[in-house]
Amino acid sequence: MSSGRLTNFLIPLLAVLLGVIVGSIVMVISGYDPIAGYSALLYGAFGDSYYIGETIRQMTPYILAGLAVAFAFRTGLFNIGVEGQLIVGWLAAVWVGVAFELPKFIHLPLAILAAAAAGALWALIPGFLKARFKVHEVIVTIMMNYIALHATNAIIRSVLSDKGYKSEEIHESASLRSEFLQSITDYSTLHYGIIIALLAAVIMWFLLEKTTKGYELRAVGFNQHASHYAGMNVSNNIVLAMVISGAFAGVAGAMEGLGTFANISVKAGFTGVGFDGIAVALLGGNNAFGIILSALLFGALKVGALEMPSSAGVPTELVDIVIALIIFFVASSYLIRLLLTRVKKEGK
Amino acid sequence: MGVFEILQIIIPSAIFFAAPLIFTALGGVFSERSGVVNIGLEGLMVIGAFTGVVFNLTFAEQFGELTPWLALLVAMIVGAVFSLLHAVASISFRADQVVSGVAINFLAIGLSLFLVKKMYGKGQTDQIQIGFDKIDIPVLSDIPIIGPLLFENGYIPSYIAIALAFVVWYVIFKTPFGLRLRSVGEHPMAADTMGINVARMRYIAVMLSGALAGIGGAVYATIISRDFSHATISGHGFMALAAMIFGKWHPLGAMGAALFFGFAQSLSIVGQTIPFLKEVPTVYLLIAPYVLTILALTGFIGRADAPKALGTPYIKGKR
Amino acid sequence: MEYVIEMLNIRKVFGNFVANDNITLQLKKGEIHALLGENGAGKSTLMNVLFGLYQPDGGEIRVKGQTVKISNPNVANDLGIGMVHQHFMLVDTFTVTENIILGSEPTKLGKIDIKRAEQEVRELSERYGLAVDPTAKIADISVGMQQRVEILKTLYRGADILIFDEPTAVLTPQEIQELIQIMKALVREGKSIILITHKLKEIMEVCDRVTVIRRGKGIGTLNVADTNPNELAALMVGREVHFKTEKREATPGKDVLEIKDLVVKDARGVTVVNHLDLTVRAGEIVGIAGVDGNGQSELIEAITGLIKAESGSIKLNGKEILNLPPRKITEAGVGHIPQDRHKHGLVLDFPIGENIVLQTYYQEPYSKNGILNFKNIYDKARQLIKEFDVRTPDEYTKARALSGGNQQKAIIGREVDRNPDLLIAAQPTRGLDVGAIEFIHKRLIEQRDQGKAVLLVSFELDEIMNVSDRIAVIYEGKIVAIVDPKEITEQELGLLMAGSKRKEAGVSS
Amino acid sequence: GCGQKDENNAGGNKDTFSVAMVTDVGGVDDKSFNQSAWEGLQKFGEDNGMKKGKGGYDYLQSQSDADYTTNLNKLVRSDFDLIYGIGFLMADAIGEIAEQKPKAQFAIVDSVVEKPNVASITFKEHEGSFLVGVVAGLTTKTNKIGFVGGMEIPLIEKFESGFRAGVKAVNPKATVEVQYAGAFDQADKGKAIASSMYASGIDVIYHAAGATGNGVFSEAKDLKTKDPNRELWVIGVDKDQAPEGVVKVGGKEYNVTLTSMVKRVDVAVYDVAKKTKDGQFPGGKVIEYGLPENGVGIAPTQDNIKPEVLKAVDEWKEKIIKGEVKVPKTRDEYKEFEATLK
Ligand SMILES: Nc1ncnc2c1ncn2[C@@H]1O[C@H](COP(=O)(O)OP(=O)(O)OP(=O)(O)O)[C@@H](O)[C@H]1O
Ligand SMILES: Nc1ncnc2c1ncn2[C@@H]1O[C@H](COP(=O)(O)OP(=O)(O)OP(=O)(O)O)[C@@H](O)[C@H]1O
Ligand SMILES: [Mg+2]
Ligand SMILES: [Mg+2]
Repeated sequence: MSSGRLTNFLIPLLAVLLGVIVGSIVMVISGYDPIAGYSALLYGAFGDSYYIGETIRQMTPYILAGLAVAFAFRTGLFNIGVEGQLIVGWLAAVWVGVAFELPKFIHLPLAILAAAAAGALWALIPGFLKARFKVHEVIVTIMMNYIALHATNAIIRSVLSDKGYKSEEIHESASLRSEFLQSITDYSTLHYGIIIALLAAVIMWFLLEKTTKGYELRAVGFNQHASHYAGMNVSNNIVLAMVISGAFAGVAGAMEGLGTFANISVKAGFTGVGFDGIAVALLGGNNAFGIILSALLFGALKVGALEMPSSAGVPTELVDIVIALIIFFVASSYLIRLLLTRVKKEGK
Repeated sequence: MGVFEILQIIIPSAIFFAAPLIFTALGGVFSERSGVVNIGLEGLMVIGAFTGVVFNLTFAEQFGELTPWLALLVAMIVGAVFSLLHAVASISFRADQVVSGVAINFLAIGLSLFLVKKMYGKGQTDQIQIGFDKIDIPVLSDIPIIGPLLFENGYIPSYIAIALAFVVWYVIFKTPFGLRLRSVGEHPMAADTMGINVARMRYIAVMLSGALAGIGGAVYATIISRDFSHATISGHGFMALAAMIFGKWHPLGAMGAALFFGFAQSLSIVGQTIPFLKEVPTVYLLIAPYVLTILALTGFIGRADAPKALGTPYIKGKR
Repeated sequence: MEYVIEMLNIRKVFGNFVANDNITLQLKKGEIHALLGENGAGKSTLMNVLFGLYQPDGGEIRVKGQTVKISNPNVANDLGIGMVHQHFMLVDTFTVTENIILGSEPTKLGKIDIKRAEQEVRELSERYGLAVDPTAKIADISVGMQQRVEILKTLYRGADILIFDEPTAVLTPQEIQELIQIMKALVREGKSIILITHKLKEIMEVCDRVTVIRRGKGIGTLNVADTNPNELAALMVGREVHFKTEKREATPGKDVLEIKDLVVKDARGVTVVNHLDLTVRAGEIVGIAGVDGNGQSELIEAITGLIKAESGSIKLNGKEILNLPPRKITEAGVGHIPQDRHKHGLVLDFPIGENIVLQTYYQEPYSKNGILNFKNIYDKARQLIKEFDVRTPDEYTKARALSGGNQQKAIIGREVDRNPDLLIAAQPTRGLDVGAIEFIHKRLIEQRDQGKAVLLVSFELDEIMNVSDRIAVIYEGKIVAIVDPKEITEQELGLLMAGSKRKEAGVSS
Repeated sequence: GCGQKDENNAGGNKDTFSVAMVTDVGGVDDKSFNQSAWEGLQKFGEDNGMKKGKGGYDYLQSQSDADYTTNLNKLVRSDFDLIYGIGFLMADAIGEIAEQKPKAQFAIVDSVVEKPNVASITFKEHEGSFLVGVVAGLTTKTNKIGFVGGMEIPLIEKFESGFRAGVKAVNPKATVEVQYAGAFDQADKGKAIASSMYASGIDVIYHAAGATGNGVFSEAKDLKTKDPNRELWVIGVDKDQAPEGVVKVGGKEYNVTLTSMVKRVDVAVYDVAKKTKDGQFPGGKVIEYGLPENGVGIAPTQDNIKPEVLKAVDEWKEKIIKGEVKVPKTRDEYKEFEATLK
């Protein structure tokens, strides 16, 4: 049992290590200095308080997107629609942030709830179609991403602005930003969203592992027939699982809308956060605590990467390669397990 | 504008939109029929587009008019080789196939942009000079009504894509290879007991998907974008995946779905010039293809029956 | 002595687990050789080694005197070895012919010559008396026909050594008789057969010799003529086994389950339960006897609310439960041991503990205010594991890792523990060894003795005859006869199940 | 001279002047304003003997919207004396950081940020577009002209309105079909729009759509290859896009690029950098680069334009510079402009 736990912990670690090693091989082959490259990366992610602030800021939506993907995974669904749900969540949060003027203790929660509701609504559609018509959620969520993108752009242009490309800035009372956090991180864009993200991780863990509803959701995810036999309402649970997943994604959007950007602008393409969320969830083993760690890693990689071109001449894309490799190695955990057992045997 | 004129505008562009999707979706059919989910089609298209453009830029001088064809060939090979990663991970190392596919997507875009920066010192390539030509197919284009709609102003790769769908259909449903491929996707252990090498079949299928998605990407880059950058392939692989599911894992269905996407896409663009559609706010036209797809899935075909063993690694002796 | 197959001192290890420990099995030409052993004794493993699916870690295999290395099923095929697997190896979406030719397809110009293949299948099926429809889809044909397809697969490849791994577990009595005839015919044609079965009666009926294994070790080989079921059972289990479970006379009480005029349609809209009436009283076991496909499954699913009935009435303790949601029915006091334990009975990826509270997780003491109480859940699991002899490392082990018999015990423990007024047991012993069967039968009778109503559905006539207090014969969706097991022979029962008009003798209502 | 001391430099007491820019996701080779800006900065660096990198001239590319502030901040922290944000998308980020770092000096291209330490650089795209509109109006044979926009935003509306005004001014019979692709990076959409436009008889298309415009070129070249005698044209944008239009048919070389509306971001970037270096940082000001400043105009490659058309262009250019013609920059202004023609 405990050696199994150890293995479960070692696998992502080794995967990261292998990813980093192969990444340096790529750098050496293409004539870059891997030590300079990774030093720049590390400096750019943790070098001083400013960078740490940026890393945590980047990590915030990653946690929530990761939770969204993981929640669906754990309940037998594959939510590729996190990206779209995030975008509508962002829109809803900004909308509420712009449209009302309320005391902060009402306005901010309201804006976040609006984002959660929007994300949930966006996920409700694929959930409902799957439960009611057995339509494949993967393809519906892919389609919903595009619909979210275009519809949001249209709303920004026609409702949130006068044919402009961005909304107004949200009112201070809906903002997650904090002068205090900015001051201790030398004006990074760090905001209070990280607290919400951590809270969400706790909620996900508690909901899934400790409650009867979570039990039902997991049961339906594993075996719909047995769940039906046991008296659970399979359709409702599928919809609910999707809705909760979407709500996490929507809140991820609120982090951008109320924290990082304080507005929303017309998007030419996807933010990528939703897709990165898949990687975050996987590396985190679809487990709330693991997701926090893997979000930290990916946040650091993304933010740190920006330092690589100027300091070491290495293209930022190297980080995408490293991330891809890490996912590969995590996925191929069978390989790592084999290696580990071999090492263990030889150790004996 | 009369209906005929409108169709004459919409249909050819529907077909050229559809062609890369058809190639890629057919690749997806091979892979998924063998039981391996391939969400990495997007990344494989990226690799195909990258290879196609780089080859074209590098060898246009030497090969002249032949260049784009050779570029497709090379993209096909590179796509197949690249897909080996997915094969190794998901077949030999029992990786979660969705995860491995996601990794393919990340790796493809990361690696190709990295290489572009390395090779050209900038984030996108130059424009290729030699592409495919628009042609009117002799004889067929002279058929009244249908001729001008379907056989004028087309690109040869588009017609190849459509013909290929029939070839793939034949291979999958009429040949021993196809029967074995499908058996491996439905019930790998049964196939194993019949002496079929499950892993080998799946490797072949995944590499075929890499090859076809490679062609799909290269066709897209050669005909449409003519260069390669981060935005060249943006979601086309996912659309191809959707087309394959929409088409119920059937080659002809996948082709039909891809053509439908092409048509919807083309309508959403050309629609802005069609008198009665002109009044409709653009956003409705932009989201139309996606909404239509969802409606179609819900309404006409309901549940799509995936190959039974789809997504599960085959481990000998496990039940 | 001429052996066509000799497996000498075969050893097969999975990880640290020795599944086959120096087992020897020798098959004579033209014999039917039984391989007998408890669940998990290593029978399938041994046969998979012979068929090339597993590589042995030790020992030697000789085919017709030649030492061979069977590295994959193709080699086995070439050596004339064919196997009918315990779990059917058929592709549902393919036709009969496609399944048979898979892997060695006749072609014409690279295209499968399907016409010729169908013709060949037809000829083969006529020659051996294995009736199949070559163009039918597997999904659409009966289990019996699927089995014939499995046999044809081996014959198509020219096998003369056939391995049958528990072929009768899924067959109706009629189909079993047909299969026995087929095996006899095959042997007459010069084929040799290894038969795995838990049913000692079948061994006595068709086999020439029997090899017994226990916990991976060979116990010995006997001539069937020189032994008897009791001896075989004792050899296999390592202790005495009682076939006929001891039970007192039933003392039935009030009506617990009353079904009136029930009509149920299946997914295709065909009426499969047709104005059925049935009553089960407290303190009795009513066995439903019938050939598979006569509406048993739908009857049970309608009672338990898994499918909707068209019309009629189902009362439990006088209260109408027709078409209530499954949870309401469960709460009303119905326990259900489902026919398909993997599909309905368990969430295979949940630990045993969580499976134990599948229907009760939302009630106290397993949860309070929507929060699960894991201590109580796992305490209960530990208790049931002990009480029902579920062999598992611990209560945190995933259900998937248990053998079928132990999975079944866990389900029975769960259902019995909920203390339902009506316990429905559908095929509760399918595929289990005699030891496990004995255990389960005891438990059912115990429930009866505690005053519970028990409804048993089984295709095993033995089981129906042994366990039931009354037998209801179902035919084409109707109960056509209610008989007393003490007053009817298996033959008579078989006739009733086949739809013949109920006869004078031994029939009571 | 190089390495000269400059006491007026507000960036600090360093002895060298350094300047850097942040691109949007397009990167410094987007064949558009990012590239142009970088060319301007490089030229400035070379002219002043600066080195690429910290303490000299440099750029950072953003991979997503979230990177703008991070990248800008990175440059501030590296003590660059002047920091450009290239593109209107960067406006918010600049505004924010300018407030946080009142000592740093910024310049924003294509947008206006009202902060004392930000210089705003805008262009009169409508004026340049007017000139290519004149070219289109006088070149079309079918009297049908197309405009393909990237996204429907005020900036692109300037291109559209100026272009339509130019066409109308010289050819009242010509109609301009306007279509927006919804994105700056979707070549397939560009190609489809071009395909439908050319099929409907349009023979000149002006695109203001970034990489989406690649699709327009691709379609034009394919049609040209199929029928070299067909007269169809593309008008490029931002840079001289003549190289994009080259097509070889049967050994003969054609070019479908009629001309391009160039937007001299390089000129502006150079100019503001120079001013700043000389201690005249135009903080808080909006500098508009129009025809007189050579900030916008018609591309140097003019082989495909008939001489008489070129003459007309020159005349209109004069009129605009003199202020005789006021070029509309919104659709409403265009309507007024149209009314004055009648
Ligand atoms: N691939 C496998 N890996 C690990 N354990 C396995 C595997 N396959 C089977 N087992 C083990 O086999 C045991 C049961 O196997 P067995 O085939 O004897 O079950 P069974 O009683 O025949 O069940 P059923 O009747 O449902 O087939 C279990 O302990 C299970 O853990
Ligand atoms: N693939 C496997 N990996 C690990 N252990 C296995 C595997 N297959 C079988 N076993 C082990 O080998 C033992 C023998 O399994 P086998 O299936 O041969 O039993 P069996 O005699 O056929 O049982 P049954 O009568 O239930 O079919 C099982 O108890 C199981 O523990
Ligand atoms: Mg077995
Ligand atoms: Mg078994």
